[in-house]
Amino acid sequence: MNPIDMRTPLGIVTAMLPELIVVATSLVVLLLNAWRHRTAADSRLAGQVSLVGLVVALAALAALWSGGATAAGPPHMVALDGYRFAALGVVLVASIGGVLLALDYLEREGMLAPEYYSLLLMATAGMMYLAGAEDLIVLFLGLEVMSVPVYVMAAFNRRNVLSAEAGLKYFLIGAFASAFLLYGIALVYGATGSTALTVIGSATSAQGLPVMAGLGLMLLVIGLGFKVASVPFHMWAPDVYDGAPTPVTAFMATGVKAAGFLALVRVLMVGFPNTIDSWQPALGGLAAASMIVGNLVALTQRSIKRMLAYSSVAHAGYLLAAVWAGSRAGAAATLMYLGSYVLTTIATFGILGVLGRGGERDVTVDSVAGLARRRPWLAFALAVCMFSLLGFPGTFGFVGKWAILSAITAEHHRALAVVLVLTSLVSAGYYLPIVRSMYMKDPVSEASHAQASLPAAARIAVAIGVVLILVFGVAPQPVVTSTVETARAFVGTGLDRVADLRP
Amino acid sequence: MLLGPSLVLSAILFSIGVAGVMLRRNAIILFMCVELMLNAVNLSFVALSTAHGFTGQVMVFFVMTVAAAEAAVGLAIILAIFRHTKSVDLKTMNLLQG
Amino acid sequence: MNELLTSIGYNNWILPVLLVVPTAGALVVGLLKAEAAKRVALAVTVIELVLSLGLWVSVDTSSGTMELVRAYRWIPQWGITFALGIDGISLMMVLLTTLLMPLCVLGSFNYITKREPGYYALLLVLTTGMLGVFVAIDMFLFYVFWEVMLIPMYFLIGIWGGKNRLYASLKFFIYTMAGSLLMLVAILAMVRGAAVATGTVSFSYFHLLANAGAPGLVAIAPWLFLAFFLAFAIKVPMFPFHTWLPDAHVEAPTAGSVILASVLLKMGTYGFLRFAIPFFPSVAYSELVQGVVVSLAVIGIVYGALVAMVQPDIKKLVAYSSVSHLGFAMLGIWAATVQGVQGALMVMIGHGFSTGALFFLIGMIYERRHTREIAAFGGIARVVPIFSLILTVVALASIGLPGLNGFIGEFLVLVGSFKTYPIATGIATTGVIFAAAYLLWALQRIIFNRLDKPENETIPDLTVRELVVLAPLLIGIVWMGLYPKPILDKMEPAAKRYIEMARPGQPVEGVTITARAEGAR
Amino acid sequence: MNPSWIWLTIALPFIGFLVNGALALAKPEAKRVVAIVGPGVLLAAFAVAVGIFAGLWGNPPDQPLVFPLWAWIGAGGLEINLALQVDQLSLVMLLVVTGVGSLIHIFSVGYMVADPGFARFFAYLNLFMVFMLILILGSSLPVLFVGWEGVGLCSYLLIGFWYQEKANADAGKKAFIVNRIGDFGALVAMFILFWSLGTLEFAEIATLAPTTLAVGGATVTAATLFLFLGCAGKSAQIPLYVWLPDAMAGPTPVSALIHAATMVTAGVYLVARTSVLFAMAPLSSAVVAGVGALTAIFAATIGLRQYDIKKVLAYSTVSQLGYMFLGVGSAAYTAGVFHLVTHAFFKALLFLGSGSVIHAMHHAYHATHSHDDAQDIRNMGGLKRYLPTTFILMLLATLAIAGIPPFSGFFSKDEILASAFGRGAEHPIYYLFWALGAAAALLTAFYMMRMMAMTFWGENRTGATEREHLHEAPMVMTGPLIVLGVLSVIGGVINLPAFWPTPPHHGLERWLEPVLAPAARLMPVQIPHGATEYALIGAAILIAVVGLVAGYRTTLAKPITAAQQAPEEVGFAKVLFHKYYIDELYHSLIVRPLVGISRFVLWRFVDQGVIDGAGVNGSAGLMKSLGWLGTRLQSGQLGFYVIVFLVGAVWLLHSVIR
Amino acid sequence: MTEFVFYTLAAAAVLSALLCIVQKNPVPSALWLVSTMFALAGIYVLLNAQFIAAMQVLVYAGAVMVLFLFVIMLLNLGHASETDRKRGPVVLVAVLLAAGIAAALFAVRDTSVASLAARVGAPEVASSPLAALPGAGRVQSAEAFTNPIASIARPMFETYLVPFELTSVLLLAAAVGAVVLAKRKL
Repeated sequence: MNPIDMRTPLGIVTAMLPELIVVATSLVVLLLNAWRHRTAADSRLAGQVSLVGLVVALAALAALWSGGATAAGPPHMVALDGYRFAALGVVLVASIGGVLLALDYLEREGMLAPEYYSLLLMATAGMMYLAGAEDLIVLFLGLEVMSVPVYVMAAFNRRNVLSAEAGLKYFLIGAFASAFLLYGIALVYGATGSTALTVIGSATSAQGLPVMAGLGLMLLVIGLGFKVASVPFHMWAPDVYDGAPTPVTAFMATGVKAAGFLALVRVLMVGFPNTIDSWQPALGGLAAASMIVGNLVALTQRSIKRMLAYSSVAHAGYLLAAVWAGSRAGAAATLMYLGSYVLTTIATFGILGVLGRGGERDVTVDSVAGLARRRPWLAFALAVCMFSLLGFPGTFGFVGKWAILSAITAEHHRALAVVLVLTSLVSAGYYLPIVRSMYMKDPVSEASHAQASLPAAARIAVAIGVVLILVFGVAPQPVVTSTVETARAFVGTGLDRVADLRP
Repeated sequence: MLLGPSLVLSAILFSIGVAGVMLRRNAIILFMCVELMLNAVNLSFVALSTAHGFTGQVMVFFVMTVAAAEAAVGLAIILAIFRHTKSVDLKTMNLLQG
Repeated sequence: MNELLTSIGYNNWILPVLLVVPTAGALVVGLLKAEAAKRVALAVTVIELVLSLGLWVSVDTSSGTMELVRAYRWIPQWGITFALGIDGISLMMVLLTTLLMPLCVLGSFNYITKREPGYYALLLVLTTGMLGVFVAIDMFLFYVFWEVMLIPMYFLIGIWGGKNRLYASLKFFIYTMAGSLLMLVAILAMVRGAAVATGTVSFSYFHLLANAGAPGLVAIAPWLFLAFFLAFAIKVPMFPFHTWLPDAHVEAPTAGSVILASVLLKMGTYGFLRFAIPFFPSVAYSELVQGVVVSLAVIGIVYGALVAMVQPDIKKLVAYSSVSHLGFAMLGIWAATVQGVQGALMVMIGHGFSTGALFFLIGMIYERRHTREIAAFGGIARVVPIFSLILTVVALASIGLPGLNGFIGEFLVLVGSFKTYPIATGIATTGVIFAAAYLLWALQRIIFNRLDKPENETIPDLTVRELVVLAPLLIGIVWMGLYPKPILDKMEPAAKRYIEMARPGQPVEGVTITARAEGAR
Repeated sequence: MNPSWIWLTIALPFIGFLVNGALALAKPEAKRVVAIVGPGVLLAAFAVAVGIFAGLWGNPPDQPLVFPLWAWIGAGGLEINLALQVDQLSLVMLLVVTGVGSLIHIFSVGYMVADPGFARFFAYLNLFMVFMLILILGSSLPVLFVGWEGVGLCSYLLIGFWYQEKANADAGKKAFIVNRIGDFGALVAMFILFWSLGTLEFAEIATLAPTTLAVGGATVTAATLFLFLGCAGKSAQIPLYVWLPDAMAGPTPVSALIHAATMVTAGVYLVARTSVLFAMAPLSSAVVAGVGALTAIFAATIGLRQYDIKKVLAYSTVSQLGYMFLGVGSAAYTAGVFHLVTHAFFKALLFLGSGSVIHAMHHAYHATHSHDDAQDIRNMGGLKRYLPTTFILMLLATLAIAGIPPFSGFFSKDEILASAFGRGAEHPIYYLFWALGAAAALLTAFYMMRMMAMTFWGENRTGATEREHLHEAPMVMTGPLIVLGVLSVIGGVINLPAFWPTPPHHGLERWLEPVLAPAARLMPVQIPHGATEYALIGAAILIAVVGLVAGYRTTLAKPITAAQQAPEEVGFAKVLFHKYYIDELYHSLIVRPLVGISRFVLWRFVDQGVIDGAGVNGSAGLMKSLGWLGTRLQSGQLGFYVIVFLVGAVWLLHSVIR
Repeated sequence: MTEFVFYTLAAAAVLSALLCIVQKNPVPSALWLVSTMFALAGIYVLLNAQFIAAMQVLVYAGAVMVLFLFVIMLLNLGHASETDRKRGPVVLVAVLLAAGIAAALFAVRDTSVASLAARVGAPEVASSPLAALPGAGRVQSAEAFTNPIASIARPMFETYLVPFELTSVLLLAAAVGAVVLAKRKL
């Protein structure tokens, strides 16, 4: 594939083909809504169309990526590199998962509004722009295009006050955080004279970090830190994850978080590559705090959904630690961990969705007792997910965690690695009881889990997720290769802390 | 020459907005405080564009769009919750906790 | 024999095959019905045993280095290979494992009455994990096996365990993981340090061994050692990291206890021998660490024995006795004399046999009486003479009666350590007294005294199947007591090599007749 | 016979053990086979021993003959072969052990025939012989240690033979554990020797030690003291003697074989075996002699007030073992071994005799279903009428143990006392040891006679109906008694002193000379000569006679009441009756605190409380509490969330300003 | 003169903002916010952003705030709520934190056009190939001062075309979302 000149319309269209496909699909679904919006079949159709759109987008992405699309000249507005493609891949996978989980869920819970898929697709588009943004303006707009539909989706279950409360909380504090992000953009723009990340990077590399840029950077970190639910900007997450419909929670925990992290990596690596000392302490602190708070509080939760919410805070901590490393290895680890995290989380929420007929909030550690006796495969899948989230060898989660740990230990600040492993240990204290409950306890009653059976779509999502978790856990070469290669091309050589291997 | 003072004013207004978000419980007023914060940031953009050209002003334009979009969705959400609780008081919105 | 093995290329495929066979078997077993699962699992473990026996002849351990080294491509970007190798020490550990597994399967036939396919499948997976730990020479691979092993054990305890199994399994899991996670960080830091020094990122054991003294690593060596130490000390378990053991032992099903005691604990000492000490000899043999480790080992010996003495539950008693026995192994390892190290290895193997047999016996009596309270028995020698005889022999082996296996290890350890740590060895030697105290007391309360409980009067004696389970262990116990030389000879080069790594510059040959000042007169 | 056949002496009893053991498990009622195999293998072993002895009689080797069986342990410089050593000392022991052992095996056939565990008994007994022979023949300390521990094991099994009685099982366990305390010493001694000499072979020790180690140096002193701790455990010396009296819980032949004739003398044997080392360590030798003398007198005093016939003999054994240590501690190794041999004869006889008595008493009580104690001498009296053979033989043994010439005990005991006195010239403390020994001799004569008098003389107190059932034991039991009786009388012939009118003089001494010469060069035996010698002999005889007469007179002076009506002991007698309360003392000072500390301090407090409670569960609890705190902060109030958000924001922003 | 106007407007903005956040009743609160916006519009004019000033008045004060008021009225919230404002220590914490934010942001108070221009115009940046990027250089043509609308429109439809199109998605999403949530019956 020839280098793409991003200043020509064709170039832009080519470069943004996946995004445009997703947007177009959302419009198709919207049109579909115009005359079909009443029955379950309509909703299902909308979902299926969305799925097709996302898969097509994925195909387009694959074409771009395998063609090795590069920008002729500096990239414009959105990046055109492997890292963006990888990011889009993660986001699209998360979205496909979100659709698959929603297909039956909406029907079951009577949320028969095909607009859901439309919103989901628009949010996906937003995520794609956010994750691939090469310019802070695109970043901000991508963030908003992502957030606004997700606010709505969180409140989507109109019959449920909790859903509404979740939506409101998320919206208010989200808008609040957006203001911080925006302020950050303003200050960075002020300090460097540009909103293009490459220019910012070149400016900060040349002149260091004036206080204005420093403040701007921190405000950006705050804004993105909010999106990825990092402590102390995480307080909304448990409530919102808890209250939102489960497929939305899955979508938030995977897509939103992934997009946030990918944007964060890009901002830091491209925009502030040579002033790593200015942001490492902050990220380190956020990472440690997230790991500690997330894991400790998760320990006390009985509701699995809420526990997963806190655990997602903890995972944000792990990911922040990878970003903290500020190296190629760190960037690769972020991708890899996001991959494992997205797969695992989708599968987990998929299972949770079927366990929680009549309210996922009520699915507790005790209520899954004896699942292994009644639904062995479901229990196996959930167990695999738990071990993957725990980061246990043999699962993709371990490979991701390993990548993070090796990225951190390559730096000289190994305390963060110790915090990571110790908090991982704490996490065993809440992941394992679920496995324990499923396998080592007897079902509460004869009728337990009678309803727990995965509908076709969710089954696909869960099955693919679990299989990939195991396959990549044992044979992670493809993922390692692609992430390492991607990160190598992405991160400037001057920054790379693995290759230069200074003592 | 007004750049510095404008930035200071922006910071002040932003902080007032922040304080408002912390102090108020009425969801609508809280949202208005967020709007105030966005306005404060806009001031920064405009002020900085005196140094860097029109990019800042373009940004303000986008922010206004975003604010409008957020307002639409936000007020819709407030409407939605009002249907359930007949209130926009955040103090009562603590069903989700723990 | 060797020619035959060579002709089929045995050395080329045996190690990976040993790892693959059980897991493949597990996949099959997991899908079968209960009865078939038992048989297939037994067949798989027997095949595994037969396959592994060839190692005895085909592995030339005389050089003391790793043999049969094969590295398969795995994750090249991270410098990770699927590298396997074996030396005299790991050879013994592998054989111990493969020998025990068929016995564990056979010994579980009656004990396990629910969800059998899963049980046997997990046992097989566990086999892979354990063997993997002993033959992995890539630190990543080692770590993976080290951790993976936890899962089957976790389920074995948690599903088929006793009353308090949930607590015990979680405790076992988290305790072990606590140590190993820190080790993980240490491994990564080492890889990084070695990479800085050489420009090569590799998790190869040899690479790390060669570069453990890299400038970047020397400064943090104490911390790295501490991390390794914790991981292994918990597994051993050394006082005061031992409290998971009594719980896990007591709650685990028989085979679980056997495997825990016979193989899993050995991984800790193996880790010290293979990794912790050779990587950081100067830390391991600093005054402070020597003092601490030797003290802990000696405390473990005496403390384990004393606490074992007052246990009301037989399994707990044996669990604490393991703390005591493994204390000997630690002492011997740190002594770094040929006798001490060889003794430690013999303790490891011997303990595997005698404690394994003890747990089998306890399991057998538990199947009959459904209690492990010592107080529930008494005088049963009259009812179950064969059981009592075997129990006595095994207990005596555990006590360290000369002529049985326990003595060889303890004696060598103590002889070997006496030179390095005379006072500590002196105290450790009192362990022989306490061992007699707790085991004989227990023996008396179980098989001797008056047969005053009516429910004990009708216990059937051991069946043929149970005798088949015990026979190999008994033969081993006696054989190793009377003729341990072949085993010692197989291990000696590796032991010497270990000493060279642990105490560079010190003459390996332990005996130097010290014509002391007084003798010169 | 070629000495290389020596392994046969071990293999034969081992075959017996296998056969009898198999029968015990499979077919315990096949007593006839057992009765043949059990003693048969021993007699065969004895025959082999005699054959080897005869083969070497003419040309005794000046170096020990070592026959390696197989390489046992090899680690670094520590190469231990499982090898058997034939030399003069081990041959003497071999003959005594297989000889006396055979007799006792034969006796046991009669004594145990009614017991359901007959086959098991012989299996144990054979196994004991295996280990005892390994102990004797082992060419190195570790091999000796195999036997050393093995005999302990068999002792344990045989003491607790009737394991259904808790007291018996307790006694067995006690024996094993106390022995283990001694073994601790033996082990440490081995470690010291290995690291100072580089070998544990007896032959090499004997040659290397004098050149490598300093005489009286710390190494050799420490090694020998630890070694002696082992000996004290096995041979029931202060402070580890407590197990031996309890060991009488086993069947009487066991008491005779293990706890009188063979195993308990292993300590003496070991000192003689390592005589070079002891000779190099005067302090250790003095300790050995001192402990021996103290034990002799101490046990003798307890023996004064015991009523259980076997307990009297047990304390007598402890006391006599003390003599032997007094001997070897005085460098009179020959004398020690000599007393070992003669003691084996007469003490085996005494025990077997007592077995015969108990057998008869037991029969009588059994016939009338009486529950009186068949071993209490207060229940006996006048038995010479019913058990004449036994009476005569036991009387001979009593005279022997009392030291009446020309019975065997006179010679051996006299030689020990003379050597102790002789060493007094060099180290005056030995005079004290001698005095203690002499006093013990007096007491020995006294309590032995007291026992005899209460058993055989005076009125019979067994009971009117029971009396009818008292009768002499069968030939299979009395036969061995007679043989032992002859040996007790003439046993002294093997080492007659110079003053004795007829040769052969110093037979044993000359026979053992090659083995003991290295020690003798370092620390020669000091025997007083001339007037002193005769005065000592006179005194010894006088003491014995006085003791015997006093024992007879005072015992029969007033009527004895049967055990059931017997009054409480008072005063010092009570203290003696309760063995100085030593067992109680050990129990309350060592056993109970140890168990208590283990249970309450170590297990409950340290293990469950501190490590598990505070450490493991405590940190888990702490985590949960912290998590709970986090849960409380998650109040659901958006305002608070914003505040937390801002705390973070303020922190981050201010972090870049400075 | 300019400065006087600026500071007057600034004072008005701050005062209005403060009143906005302390008003009990949402309606006056909203009106004070509108007042702030007007003051800011004035400042925009002073800062040569006349077009933005106009948009501020039209879009913000005119549309967005009206929407607010409309909802307030619709929900009949036009009265003071007892529990609306927090008291006591919370106020103190809130004020302190807001002051903390402000204090941090004040660090940029000494910024001037000259200092920024000096920094951004540093040779390394100028000579960098990236300087050729759209948005990199300062679009400071003569046209900028003569035709402010064009000078905004040009970058918006050239350089920032992608974000501009993105806003359309945003607005569409907001519309769909608002409909989904607010419609009484789907």
